[in-house]
Amino acid sequence: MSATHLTESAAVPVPRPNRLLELVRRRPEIITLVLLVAICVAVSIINPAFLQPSSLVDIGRASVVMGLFALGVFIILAAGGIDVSFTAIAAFTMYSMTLLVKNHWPDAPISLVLVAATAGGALLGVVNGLLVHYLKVPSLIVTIGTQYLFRGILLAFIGTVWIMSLPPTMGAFGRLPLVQFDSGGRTITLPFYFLVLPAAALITWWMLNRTLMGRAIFAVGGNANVAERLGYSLRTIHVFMFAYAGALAGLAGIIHTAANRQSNPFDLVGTEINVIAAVVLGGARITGGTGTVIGTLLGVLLVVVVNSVLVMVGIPSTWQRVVVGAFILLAAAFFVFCQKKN
Amino acid sequence: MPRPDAAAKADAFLELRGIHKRFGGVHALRGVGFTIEPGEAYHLLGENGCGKSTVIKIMSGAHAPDEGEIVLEGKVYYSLTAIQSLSAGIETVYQDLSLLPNLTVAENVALNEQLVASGGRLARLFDRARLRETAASALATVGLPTDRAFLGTVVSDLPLAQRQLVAIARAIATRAKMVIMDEPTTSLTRREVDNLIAVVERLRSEGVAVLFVTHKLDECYRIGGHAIVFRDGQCVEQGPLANYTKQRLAELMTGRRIDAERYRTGAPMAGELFAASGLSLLPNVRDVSFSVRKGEILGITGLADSGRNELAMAIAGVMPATGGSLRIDGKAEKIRHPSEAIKLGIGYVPEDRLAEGLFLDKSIFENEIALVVRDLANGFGVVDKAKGRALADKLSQDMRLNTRNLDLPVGALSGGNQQRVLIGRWLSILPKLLVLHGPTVGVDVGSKDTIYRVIQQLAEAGMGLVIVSDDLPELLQNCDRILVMNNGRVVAEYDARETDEDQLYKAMLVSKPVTQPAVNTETAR
Amino acid sequence: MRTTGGQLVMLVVINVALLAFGAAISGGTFLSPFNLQSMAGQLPEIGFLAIGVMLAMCAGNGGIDLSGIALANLSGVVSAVVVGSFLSSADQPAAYSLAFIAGALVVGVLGGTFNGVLISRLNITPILCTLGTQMLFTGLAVVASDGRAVTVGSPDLLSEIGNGLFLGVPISFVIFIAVAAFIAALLKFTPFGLWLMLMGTNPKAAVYAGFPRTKVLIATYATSGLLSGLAGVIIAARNVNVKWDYGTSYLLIAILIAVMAGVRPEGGYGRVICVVLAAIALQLMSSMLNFGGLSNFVRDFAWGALLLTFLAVGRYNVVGFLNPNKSKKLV
Amino acid sequence: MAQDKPVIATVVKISGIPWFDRMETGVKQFQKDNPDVVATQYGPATADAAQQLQIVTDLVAKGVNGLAVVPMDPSVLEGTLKRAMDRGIIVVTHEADNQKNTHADVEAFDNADYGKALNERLAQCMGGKGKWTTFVGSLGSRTHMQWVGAGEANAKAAHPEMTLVDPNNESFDDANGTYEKAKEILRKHPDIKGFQTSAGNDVLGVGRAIDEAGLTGKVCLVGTGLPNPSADLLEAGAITAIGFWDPQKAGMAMNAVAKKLIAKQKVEDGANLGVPGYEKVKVTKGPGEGLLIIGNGMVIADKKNYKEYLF
Ligand SMILES: Nc1ncnc2c1ncn2[C@@H]1O[C@H](COP(=O)(O)OP(=O)(O)OP(=O)(O)O)[C@@H](O)[C@H]1O
Ligand SMILES: Nc1ncnc2c1ncn2[C@@H]1O[C@H](COP(=O)(O)OP(=O)(O)OP(=O)(O)O)[C@@H](O)[C@H]1O
Ligand SMILES: [Mg+2]
Ligand SMILES: [Mg+2]
Repeated sequence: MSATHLTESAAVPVPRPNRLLELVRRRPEIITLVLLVAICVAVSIINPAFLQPSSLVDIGRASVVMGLFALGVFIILAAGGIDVSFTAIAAFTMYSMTLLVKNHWPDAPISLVLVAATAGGALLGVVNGLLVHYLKVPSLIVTIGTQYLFRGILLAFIGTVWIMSLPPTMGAFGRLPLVQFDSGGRTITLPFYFLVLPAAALITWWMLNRTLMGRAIFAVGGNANVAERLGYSLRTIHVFMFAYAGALAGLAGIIHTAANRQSNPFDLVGTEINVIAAVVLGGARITGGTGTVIGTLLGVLLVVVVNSVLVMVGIPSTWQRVVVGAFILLAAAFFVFCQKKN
Repeated sequence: MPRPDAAAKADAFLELRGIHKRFGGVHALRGVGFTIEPGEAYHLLGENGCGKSTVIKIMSGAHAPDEGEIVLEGKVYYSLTAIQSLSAGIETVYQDLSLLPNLTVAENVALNEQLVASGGRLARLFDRARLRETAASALATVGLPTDRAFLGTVVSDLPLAQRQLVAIARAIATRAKMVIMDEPTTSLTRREVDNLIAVVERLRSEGVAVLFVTHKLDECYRIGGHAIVFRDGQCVEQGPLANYTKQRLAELMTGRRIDAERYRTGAPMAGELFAASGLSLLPNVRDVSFSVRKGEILGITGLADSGRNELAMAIAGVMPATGGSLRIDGKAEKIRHPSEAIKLGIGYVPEDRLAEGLFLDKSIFENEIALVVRDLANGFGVVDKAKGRALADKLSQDMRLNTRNLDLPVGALSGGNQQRVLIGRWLSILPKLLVLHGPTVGVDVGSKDTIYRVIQQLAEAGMGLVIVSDDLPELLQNCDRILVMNNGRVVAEYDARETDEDQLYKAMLVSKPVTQPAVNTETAR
Repeated sequence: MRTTGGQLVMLVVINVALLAFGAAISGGTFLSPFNLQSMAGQLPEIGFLAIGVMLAMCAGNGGIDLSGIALANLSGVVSAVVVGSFLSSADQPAAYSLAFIAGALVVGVLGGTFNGVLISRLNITPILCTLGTQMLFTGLAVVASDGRAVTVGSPDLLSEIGNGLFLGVPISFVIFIAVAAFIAALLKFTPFGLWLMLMGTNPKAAVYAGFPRTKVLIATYATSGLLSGLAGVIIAARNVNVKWDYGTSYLLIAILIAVMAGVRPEGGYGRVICVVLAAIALQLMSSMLNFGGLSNFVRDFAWGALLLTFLAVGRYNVVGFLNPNKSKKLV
Repeated sequence: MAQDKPVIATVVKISGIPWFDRMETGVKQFQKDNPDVVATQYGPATADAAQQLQIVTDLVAKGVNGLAVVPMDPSVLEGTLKRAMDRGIIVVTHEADNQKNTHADVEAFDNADYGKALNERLAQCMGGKGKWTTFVGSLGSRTHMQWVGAGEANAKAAHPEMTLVDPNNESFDDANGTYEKAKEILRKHPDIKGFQTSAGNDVLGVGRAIDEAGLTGKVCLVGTGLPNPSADLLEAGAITAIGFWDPQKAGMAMNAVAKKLIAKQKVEDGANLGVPGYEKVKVTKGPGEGLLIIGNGMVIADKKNYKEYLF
């Protein structure tokens, strides 16, 4: 319905001074990438031993679980919330799932186990979603509550005994190699479960950018009241996004178990803040409504790399915390610096 | 829960019957009813807080009425959901614009069209090509650019005027049957308003009903159509606009006489109070020089992108000047931050009272004393609340707030009363110079009257005032001199007694080369 | 938004209920003076940290302080190492105690100020900033103490603070209440308090109104740091030793207490008395479970359940009738 | 709990994990053998000294007769244990030979000997030469530091050709973290020959890394661990040998000592606590007023003999 519009308007699009800075301002994950590259270069200079395929493989493997968590956290952040219960969800599903399989169906097909774990996580996520929606309080508060709740239920009523010998199918899944090669008399293995991360990332990206739900999530992140006024069903969105995050957490949990060849109900809980930090380092605002999947992955890689090069660089363990802490501060400051340039 | 109803008028698009709405204690709507016919224009008029926004929110499904019926195309509903209302073709431009700051222009304009098409179900792919088309055509209609760059701009990066146009574009992006606009022109320039009025014309010619809410009566007359006058949540008058004079409407709204003559009573006193020479805030303000005397009221106008906003912010220290010099009481001073401006006795009432002025969740009391908490503190650094309350009480009386309850959250006040609280806050420190940026945006005739009278009293008392506004009548009624800005420079200066709207308007439009738009100040992460 | 008035009432009710229940299951010994004293003695360290978290939250735009316990440990460790290097807690108890306390508080304030500067001047997101400083502080404590526990010993003054009673009330608890009252007054009656709470609701408006944003933020986090320092002193006084890895579980518990007290994570609202009561409630609950010989995992479960029921009750304003002013959802 | 039987509360570092579940079986066993006392086990939900402190404090307030504590961090408990002793509660500790405020600290063995023994076993596997490194649960864990310290000293003295690289890596007793760190060390030092680990899960993490890298047999791994969890890796040969003591016996020993002391009996050098491995304990004066009771409960097991101790 574009008809002849009369006087040309005074309003014109906003031109920005500097193209590069503008780009950085709009896609902060570029900063993350820069940091990542910088670190890798620095480390390889300090210790060329870092330049090996095995480094890449190890970093890749190490970032699977955190990456899955981060994707979930990112969805919630995008919608303007915060979730700290996902580690509890992961521990809950992975342990009770393993227990279930071990006791009742030791040779259940792994695909089924994965699906079941994902579903279980989603279920706990739905609890989060409903609580957040009906209690009308910030999700941070609710999920602190559910974290204690889930973990409490798990340890108090389901069990605390570590499962050291997994059901065979799960153990096999953990060992199943995707790529395997020898270097210096050592076999380097990129496990099959690594594929889960890129897959999940792709699906998440598609969901956020190609479906109404995805846009709705960002809309809620922009301003929940307005979104509701415009006809978005907050209930659907809340339930969906927490279910999605929960599903990812459940999946991450089972993979964590399979990879470790043991199911430890005490695992994971306590790492949530680091995951959130990774997502924020990936360019998502803690205040919600912004961020990208790529940025999230980069943020995770950044954290994993920093944590895994400490020995490489030869930092004595007494000093490692200081270094990591200082790095987080520097990275954050660098971020703000680049953003401020505008 | 629709049910067939014989009584419903066949040709009416929408009819409200005996609608009641209560918010806790407040009885916002007391049995209002009116009929909306296709292709007609309606003007919902009334003072702040009389129920206009509420009745709108009921039609658009944001609120459910407590009593009454909504007859929509012959079907009777007791309440509507947002999706029902939207799918029925009711589009709304909300007073707060209701934009999603983190999404792009295209998404803000056209995403809802796809949401409504899917009946509110979210498990759908969304069609980006269609998104761009819809958005582009709607933007073109309201006179905004349609290039990819603009479509992809994040709304929070846009100046207020463009945001308002984007909100309007969203309303007309779909094949609407009725478009509701709650104070859509508050931050639009004259030219954008002209454009909007043309849009309204075309909508009507396409059989779309238009419901207008505004406090600028002259706009109503330029559009024409029917008047629906509210007072205290009741519909006190309906009929063709032509049957009423401005005077009469003002009376109907307020229930009292208001004669909008020239308010300016006193005259400037001797002695320069404030002077700016060669003031610049690149790229928006270039080499501006002017001065204000004690008791003088200086008006500054211009198009939204003329730099008038930035000039005001530079004086207030919100956006520190990049060049030039300021003199206050003859002393050269620098202003790099609002606190410095305040120390120098310069007050600033921002344009966007909700985002920049008020602490909405906090009480009137706290909002009123915000500037003087330090002065209220005694030797032990303890704030003397009794003294503070006395002050706040006096201020709210001076500003004639419609409530005596100082503990009410300011968010619960109408725009008019909110603005009074904000101005009152500045009176608590009686600045030498008070810069009022759009002092009566979204404020009804009654409140305007009050605010203008206060302004004059302040001038009498020797305060210098600068009114930055695009409401020309307002400037003509209140100022001694009026500066017109264009493309960052002062292009003309008039004695308010000797000029008129057309002269000012021409000066605003003189040959406009490439324009530098207002860059809005977002505090990132 | 739940009204803080209702919150207060609820917390009081909860505490009374817990005391009654505890008395019931323990046949009275739960209310024995000694147990009450021992619970009161356990409270302060976490209480101080929770108040710190509340202050940070009140500051708005994502304000939070994750570095509390880390800073508490750092102040204890550094002060013990430094002071210990020139004073002996055995030979000059008074001097040592005073020097140690002063040292701990100074370190606390410095650490908090560091947070404040990073957040206000560099505009680093609080959650990132305090996460970074949390690791930094912990790391520094490790470096300073080479990972070992540092002995403070029990010089008179300190051990008085740790174990002494005043009119039957543990001195540490008296100090806690006094400090809490002081902070409460600070928030309610001083310009700082008003600025903080207003700024929390609308930072932009605060700038336009010429508030000293940077000063207020720094002061806020510095105060939070001071509280960490105090926590450090109490820990040292009660445990005779300080160590960098003490109380790792306190991080989330402190936040739990704050949100349970109705502090708004979006900023602008929070009452010290509610935080104190929430802390007491959690203390009562966990002590009760230990009395009943129940597994500590049940405690986690109970805390979560308590918080959620709390929110539910607040949401469907059950205690609404108890307090006149109706809660309003402001747009 | 209105009974006159003496109540002995055992407080462990953290409840639920295999090690202390095993200890609980000991406490239960002791209860069975000694109906004239009430023996129960408590433990915090998270591995945090502060949480354990709270439990001990509450138990003191509750008023038990004896406390048998395995301190998460001895130093943190000093204050509270002192208060307990002032209240006339008998305090017995374990894995805390530096605990001042205790009536008796029961150790399964001398920590220095243990560290030395582990290192000897490692050296034997490494043929006394090559690069090796050490893991500790946390720099804050004193016993772990003692073990690796003793090991380091032993290597220096007895095996000059063994070179220690990047020592004292922190594992936080988390198998996964240990695994990542081990991987990294293998990358940085492709020629590394041995690992000596301390925390219960370290052998699992390092073992997995060795196993996956196909270095089984090429790289030696000796460390504290439990037979059951380690079984697979022991069989695979990724773990050379594990050292441990039986927490069950330790639990029983602690309670036995507590019971004796509550009954005002003395524990002399060479005394028999009636618990395997503690039949002829070495009793010396501890760092504080209390006793230091050392048994001979050290076990170093490998592929051949670990099945004798399945738990
Ligand atoms: N969300 C709400 N909660 C409580 N009261 C409300 C709410 N919204 C509106 N009201 C009450 O309804 C009355 C009418 O409000 P409304 O917003 O319709 O006024 P209005 O006609 O839009 O005023 P204005 O001309 O300033 O827009 C007000 O006096 C107010 O007290
Ligand atoms: N959350 C709320 N609680 C109580 N009253 C409210 C609330 N929101 C709005 N109101 C009432 O609605 C009325 C109008 O509010 P609104 O936000 O529509 O401003 P307004 O009336 O449109 O003012 P203006 O026309 O000057 O912009 C006010 O009188 C106010 O009392
Ligand atoms: Mg309105
Ligand atoms: Mg209005």
